[in-house]
Amino acid sequence: MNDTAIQVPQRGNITSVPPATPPDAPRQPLTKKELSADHPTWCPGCGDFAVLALYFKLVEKRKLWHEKIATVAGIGCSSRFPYFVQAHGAHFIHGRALPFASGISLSRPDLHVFVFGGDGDAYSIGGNHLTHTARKNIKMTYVVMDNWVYGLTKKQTSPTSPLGFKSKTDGSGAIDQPINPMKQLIAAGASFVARATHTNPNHLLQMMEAAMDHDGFSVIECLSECVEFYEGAFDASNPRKGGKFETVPASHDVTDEVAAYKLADAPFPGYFGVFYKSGRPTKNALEAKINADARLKVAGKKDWEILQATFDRLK
Amino acid sequence: MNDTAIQVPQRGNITSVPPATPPDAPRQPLTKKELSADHPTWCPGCGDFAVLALYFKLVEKRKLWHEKIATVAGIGCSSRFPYFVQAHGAHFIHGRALPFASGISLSRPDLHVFVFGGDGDAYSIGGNHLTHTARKNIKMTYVVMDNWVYGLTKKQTSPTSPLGFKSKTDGSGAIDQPINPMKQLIAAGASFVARATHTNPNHLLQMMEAAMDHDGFSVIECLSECVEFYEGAFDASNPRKGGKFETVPASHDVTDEVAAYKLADAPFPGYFGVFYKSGRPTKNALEAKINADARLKVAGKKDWEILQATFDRLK
Amino acid sequence: MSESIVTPPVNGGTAKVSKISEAVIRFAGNSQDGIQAIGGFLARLAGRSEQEVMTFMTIPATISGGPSIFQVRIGSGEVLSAGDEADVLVAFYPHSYEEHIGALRKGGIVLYDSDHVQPNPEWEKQYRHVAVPITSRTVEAIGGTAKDKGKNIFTLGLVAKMFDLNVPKLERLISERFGGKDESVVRSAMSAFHAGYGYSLGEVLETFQFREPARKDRQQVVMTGNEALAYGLIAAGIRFGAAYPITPWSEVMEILRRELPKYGGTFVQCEDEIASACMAIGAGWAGRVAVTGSSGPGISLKGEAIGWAVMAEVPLVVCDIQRGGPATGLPTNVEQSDLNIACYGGHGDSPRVVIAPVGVEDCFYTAIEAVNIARKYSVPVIILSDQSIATRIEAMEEPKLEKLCQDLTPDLSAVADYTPYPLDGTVTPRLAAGTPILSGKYPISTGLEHDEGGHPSGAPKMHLQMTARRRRKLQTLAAQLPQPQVYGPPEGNILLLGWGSTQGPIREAVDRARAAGDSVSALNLRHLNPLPPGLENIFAGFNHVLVVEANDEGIYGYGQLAGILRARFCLPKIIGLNKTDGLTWRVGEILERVKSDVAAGLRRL
Amino acid sequence: MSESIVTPPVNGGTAKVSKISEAVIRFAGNSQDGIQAIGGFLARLAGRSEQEVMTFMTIPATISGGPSIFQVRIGSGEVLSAGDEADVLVAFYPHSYEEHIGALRKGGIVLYDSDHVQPNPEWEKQYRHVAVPITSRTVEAIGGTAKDKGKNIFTLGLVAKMFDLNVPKLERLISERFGGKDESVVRSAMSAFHAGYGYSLGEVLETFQFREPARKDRQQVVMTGNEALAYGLIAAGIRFGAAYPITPWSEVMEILRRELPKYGGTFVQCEDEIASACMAIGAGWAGRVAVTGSSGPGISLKGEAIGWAVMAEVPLVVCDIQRGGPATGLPTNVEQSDLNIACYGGHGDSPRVVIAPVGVEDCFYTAIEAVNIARKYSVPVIILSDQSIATRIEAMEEPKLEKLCQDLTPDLSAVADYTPYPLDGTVTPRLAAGTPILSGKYPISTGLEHDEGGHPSGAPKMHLQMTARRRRKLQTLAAQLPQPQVYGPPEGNILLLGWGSTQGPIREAVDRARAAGDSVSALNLRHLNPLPPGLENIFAGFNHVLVVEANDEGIYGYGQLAGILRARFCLPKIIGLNKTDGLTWRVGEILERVKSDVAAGLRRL
Ligand SMILES: Cc1ncc(C[n+]2csc(CCOP(=O)(O)OP(=O)(O)O)c2C)c(N)n1
Ligand SMILES: Cc1ncc(C[n+]2csc(CCOP(=O)(O)OP(=O)(O)O)c2C)c(N)n1
Ligand code: SF4
Ligand code: SF4
Ligand SMILES: [Mg+2]
Ligand SMILES: [Mg+2]
Repeated sequence: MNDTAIQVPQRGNITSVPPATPPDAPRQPLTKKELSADHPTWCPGCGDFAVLALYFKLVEKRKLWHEKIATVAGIGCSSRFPYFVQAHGAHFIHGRALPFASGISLSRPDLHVFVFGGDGDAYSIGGNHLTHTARKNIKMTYVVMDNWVYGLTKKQTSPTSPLGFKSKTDGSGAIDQPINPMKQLIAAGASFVARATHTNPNHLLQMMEAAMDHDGFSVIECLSECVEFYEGAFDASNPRKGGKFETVPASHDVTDEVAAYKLADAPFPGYFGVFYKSGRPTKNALEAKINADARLKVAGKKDWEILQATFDRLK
Repeated sequence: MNDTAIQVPQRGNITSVPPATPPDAPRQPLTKKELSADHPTWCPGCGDFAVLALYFKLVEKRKLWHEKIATVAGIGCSSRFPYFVQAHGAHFIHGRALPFASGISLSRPDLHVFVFGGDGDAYSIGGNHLTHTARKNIKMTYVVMDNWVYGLTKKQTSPTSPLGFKSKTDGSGAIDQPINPMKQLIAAGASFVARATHTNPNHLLQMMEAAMDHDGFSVIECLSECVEFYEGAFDASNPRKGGKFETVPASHDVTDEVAAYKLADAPFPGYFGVFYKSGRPTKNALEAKINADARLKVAGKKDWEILQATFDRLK
Repeated sequence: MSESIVTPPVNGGTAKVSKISEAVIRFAGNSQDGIQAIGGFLARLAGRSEQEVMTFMTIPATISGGPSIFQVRIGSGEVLSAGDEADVLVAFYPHSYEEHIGALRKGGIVLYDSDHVQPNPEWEKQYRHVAVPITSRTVEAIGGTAKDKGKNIFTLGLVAKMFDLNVPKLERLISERFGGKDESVVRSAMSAFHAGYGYSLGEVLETFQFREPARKDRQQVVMTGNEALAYGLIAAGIRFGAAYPITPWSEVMEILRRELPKYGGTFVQCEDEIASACMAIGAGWAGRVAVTGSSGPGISLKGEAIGWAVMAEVPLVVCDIQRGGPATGLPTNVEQSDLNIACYGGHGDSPRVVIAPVGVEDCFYTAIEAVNIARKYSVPVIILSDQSIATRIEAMEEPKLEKLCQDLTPDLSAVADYTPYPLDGTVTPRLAAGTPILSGKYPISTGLEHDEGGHPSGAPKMHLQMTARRRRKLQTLAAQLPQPQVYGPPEGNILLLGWGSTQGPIREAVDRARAAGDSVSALNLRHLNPLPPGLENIFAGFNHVLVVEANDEGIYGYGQLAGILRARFCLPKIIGLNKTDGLTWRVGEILERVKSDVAAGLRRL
Repeated sequence: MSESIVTPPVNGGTAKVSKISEAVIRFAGNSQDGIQAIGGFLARLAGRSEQEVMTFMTIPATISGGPSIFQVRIGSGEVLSAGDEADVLVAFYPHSYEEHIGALRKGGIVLYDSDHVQPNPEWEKQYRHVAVPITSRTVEAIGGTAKDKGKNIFTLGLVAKMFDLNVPKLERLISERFGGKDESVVRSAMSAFHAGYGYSLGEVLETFQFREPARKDRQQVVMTGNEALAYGLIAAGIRFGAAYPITPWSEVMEILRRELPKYGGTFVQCEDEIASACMAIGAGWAGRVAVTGSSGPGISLKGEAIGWAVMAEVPLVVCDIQRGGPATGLPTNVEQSDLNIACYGGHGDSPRVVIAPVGVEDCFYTAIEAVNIARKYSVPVIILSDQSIATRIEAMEEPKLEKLCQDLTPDLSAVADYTPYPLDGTVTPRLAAGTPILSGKYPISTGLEHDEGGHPSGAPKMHLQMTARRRRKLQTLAAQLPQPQVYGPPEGNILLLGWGSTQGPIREAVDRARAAGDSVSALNLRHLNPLPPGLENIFAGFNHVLVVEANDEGIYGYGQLAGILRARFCLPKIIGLNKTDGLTWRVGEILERVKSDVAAGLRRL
């Protein structure tokens, strides 16, 4: 055992992660160049480029630092995102980006956690994690790049493919009623739910900022066209293609869950903007509270002393 | 290969399963005795007994035969259900009863498929299957016996445990916002969603009949008390314990999804009865239509001739 | 082609005709160029000409295209692998030229698009260079916009001329392929083809003619391994399946989803791999043995459900189209590293059957065999195919479908009584749900340990007996499996042992080694769990058993099948020959490795 | 007790005192009777008396209670197992009497509740019967309603008297246990205890007194394997974990959920096992090596995520508290059948570390070792405990916590540059997220095959090298593992080889066999993947290596560890000794099986 016993300096505990490097000189906002990593492998014209560009803008505008953000994704075209960003990143497994990100969020309160992924990743294989991350209200920002199709695996029906969509797994058109992501998210208890599209970058950036500022689990369902396998899917939402981009009515009360659900019931292209927002406490905060209470009782004790007290009761 | 090549008689195909035994003499409805199998291993007083008794009643009343029903469950106290029923049954794995049952439903249109299980099975590990079975509207009846706790594993927090519930995994009280099963089901697109409780057997039987008669995925969220680990959980819904059993208002339009969602928003004890019902086509019917169209084009051909035609194109 | 060309004609000499028995042609370009299509036409033509054919391709892992190759080997004799070295390289771009010239045999022909590629003077000394302005000629023939899709057909014409291929047959193939579309599409394809065919190579190149192949009694069909697998499942009588997309499995599910409705069957795309395994098991439970499948990550996810099928004794067929690496790994490469998970991937003692097809044709028959074993023994059967078999095109003798096709509609006639898990050693097929049982005692299928009737039992003796029951089913099957046949003499110095897709290159390696006077034979196992009988006797005939696998040598120096065999036979002479570069074993590679290992004294581990 | 009682006194004779060195007492009743609590008190008392102790229990698998037993073995010398045969049986009901009398040694004492049990005249000849109206005396002592919970404490009093146990210490234990509750609870517990203690057995039974144990330098603590594991993880510095409940794993997560907040840590109950593995990996990625765990079905579900941790080289600790069978199996029984899935349960070549603790105390230290290996090698480490270690109570020397406890808070100081996957053979610890990298080049952790920086690469050579890198980490670890020590002489006829929970009974079997003059030694492996060095030399010293495992003999006649060792060493003398009855190996059972196998000539497989 000696061999593997590693000496680690005393440093306190999980809730007291020391700040990285004290900002001695005021740092300049990161530039797009500093933030760009691998050249994106997306098809030219893919909607995902817009989301990436706006993420760079967000980081720049909000003066986030490389080391302070974690960029996480599952598997899919959209999920290749972290490779293109210069920051600690993880390209995880299909559908499980949220629990992975939750592990970061709950163990490292000092980091901004951003998750990116596709509709298959989010609503098909990952659907249940979405529900439970939402109800637990674990702090992070999640952008679902919904292209209504499986891009990476080359055109199978996705859980958001509309009825009649012809794919390799539905040659005569999809017959399974698609998921309504907004309804799912609202019903699951997500505390910030917004809808955006890659063709309206200003609005999308606005949503990303609001999501980041929200203290809780914030989700943006973002339409992001797959030019390779579902060209024109979102034309009806794009004014430049003769479509209509309608924002959430000013009269809408974002804290009214039933009203939000009703908004989500509108047929495509529906509304864009924040549908729902609630200030209920995050799991992060609730766990911190449990910890604070527990540590009050052991105040001043070293970790080994706390354990010693337990062992004394086992004699 | 010869050894394992089994000769099987020509019998047609999946859509033309022949009737089992032609009912030469009119059969008598099955009695409770004929339907009872192993003696239930539930704790005395467990709410699950009521659901079992009413299932027997349903089978008797609606003259279903042993061989025509499939009783399926996952894992949990409630999921032990199939052992207690004299019928083809399966005690599957935790959380996956629905896809298993879907396999039956979609391959054997001649059977009535009933699924029983607990809140952990349905809303925690099995949550995503619930969503997708609902949106696909696969024909079967599902009774969730919700006791707001993990019974079989002896009192851990369940996804429906209310805030503050003290369990072995939440010693100081649950902090994660529970799932609202009715909202989840409605948002997912379940085509029949009802709520019942084990303490009102007449109403529960009524719901079970309506669910069985529904052509689609019908779900009953049924409160079923765990006397061992969550005694009194549902007293507020039980008039005999001073609670209130209020049925869905007569004015409620069961085809109005947003209204149903609003009903589901009522705090406990809430409403009982059918919240939502839609006549949209089942996946069973939609697949049958695809098959009928496909078979029109190969009408009169034997299976091997259809394959031969495909091979001819591969020359 | 290598051995058949006597001397290359001097440059500029008059064109002549050389008779050849086979040729390996590699097309290198980008994935958008449709080079797969050229290969497909050539393979299909070979099939119709009763020639043997095998292809090999790489797909870029990136989304927006990228370098891609397609190699086709056509022969009048037996073609065992897609060929180590190419006789002809067709290079569309500088990168194609630079990266693939190494795959060309010395003295081979490189046919390059002179609109893009600048030949390298150094290489011009080693390879015969033929410049063709492919891009500009295609544009000339069919107009600028279509050039991306037309270059491949132009090239097909070039190749047709070069190898004196049957033009009417090719024309028919082209019009079949584009027939469904706009008529103008067929027309410009034909124009491109004829432009290529008409392009004069006569100045620089002789014409090659394949020798007449031996007449085959049966017609050939040409398809990929994934197609053969899907159609095999249909022939076997599979009428229900469920899965989730993943490369390179997706194609099987896409075919089944498209084809099954014609047979009254259904294939469901599920929310994930777990649901799909469960759905297939549900259908199997209901009386319809069903299929699920996946690759890599999806196989890991199906483990729990497969364990239930083992315990509850419900038939199930699971296809694993292996790809490279753990985790997401190398999605578009080949590897044989799922043998361990296939055999041992369940918690508890969880015996299941594992079979690996050795080639495209075998995919078809393995599917039928797997279905029949699953039904007879009420057990999950895992078919271990791999990316290379899945995607390569081969010609195979047309199966006798009328005889082979099975009808597995469940028999629902009433039975007097039914015991699902008898302890008397009987193998019981599952009784379909819907069957009346006159005793009124119905069985429960369960994942809990149970007694003979399916009721839960924690009795020590019951678990002991039921564990033995589940194991004995595999032992019974093992005793009935055919003894595998050695390729080459049954005794000698070295036995090359392989499984799955390595059969072709291994056999070709044996042929070459024996031609060089070495004592080498081969054995390719199809049944991996349980192992077939007679192996001990076979091994006794050789000094060394080298297990050739496309997987890692492991912590202790041998691969996955080698580990299973070493445990079973405790023979230190069973050693591993492993690699994990994501590519199929080449014949030369096997021979070199054998040579160097033998030289190193075949160190005992 | 067996060997220490010279002659039983004649019935009705005067009470006397016998000195004994150990005793095995079995309590048999229903799960509601609180017999686990009696055992718990006795075990804890033994710990405080510096005695050795080990317990064993069965839990009914049904929900609403059912027959349940608790067996405790207390000794002044070393206690290696919970004891094959009981010296004393306490039987509460007719079924307890009938089903457990067989577990009593001939001439042993059966103490039965004469309010329920009618003694069998046949058995009265073979065993010493002592009737006590347990139920009615308890009711008398504390009133009718509390009887269910009081009978056990009454019985504790009886046993205390019978074995002359330390009453003040027991009283203190009782008041500690019930101290948190209503005062009346403590009071009635004391009444029940004293009623039992005061009940006169003097007429029929002598008093037994344990010999003074050898003085221990350190104090003892008494706990179950699951407790030791949980506290070991805390001592190791684990501050984050995630899991889903399942028997018998749940207890570990319940302890961590309750305890971690005191240390500023968090444990999350997730929606399923997949999410929990992913969450733990996420925390590990972020710089906090984390734990997840499960049993049986849950382990199958974690496979895909574990594979990612292998590929991305992220530390992770996975606890598998093994239970019986595949699928749901036997949730409350013991089996050692997850070794294969632990080593081979991932798709692709997916090397991970597997360690099995040999007992309760070892659970504590294994946890620390596992955490340190996971961190040092950035690899998932699977701890294979089992239901028997998990639930049994043992006394162990108190660990030196001040020295052992680790602080694993991540170091976030800026680094100049960082290469996560260097190809120079270096083992790189993970760099915590949050660490500034001055070069501005940040690493990506990925499940795709990648280059040194974590960027996806499908290059053949890269996959080859990275596969080797992942394998070599395990080879490096293997070289540094301590060589395991043989129990008994290092050479001889038979080596009994085991892993995990079988260490106790195997060592006791060696002691007994050697006492009888047989040449038997033992080896218990803790490190199962990779294997430790030096095994070949050890095996060379023995004629036979019998691998004792609680799992199935498999298709080819050997168990899971035997298979791994046979593959590794190709020694036919390595053979299996297997059983799957859901119970721990008893000492006598091992000896009988060895004897019969040796008699049968230890057939080579
Ligand atoms: C467990 C598992 N199942 C399946 C796959 C194959 N796969 C990769 S991405 C993907 C779906 C991609 O669709 P989406 O999430 O919508 O992302 P997009 O490519 O459209 O951006 C699938 C099925 C996988 N990698 N892992
Ligand atoms: C994959 C898997 N995870 C965990 C378990 C353990 N387990 C069995 S039942 C159960 C939850 C039971 O709760 P619920 O579904 O609400 O049923 P109840 O017992 O309350 O009726 C759990 C966690 C299991 N058997 N399989
Ligand atoms: S396939 Fe579609 S989603 Fe993927 S990169 Fe191309 S356009 Fe984007
Ligand atoms: S533990 Fe609860 S849910 Fe389970 S049988 Fe007992 S009362 Fe019912
Ligand atoms: Mg998508
Ligand atoms: Mg429950």
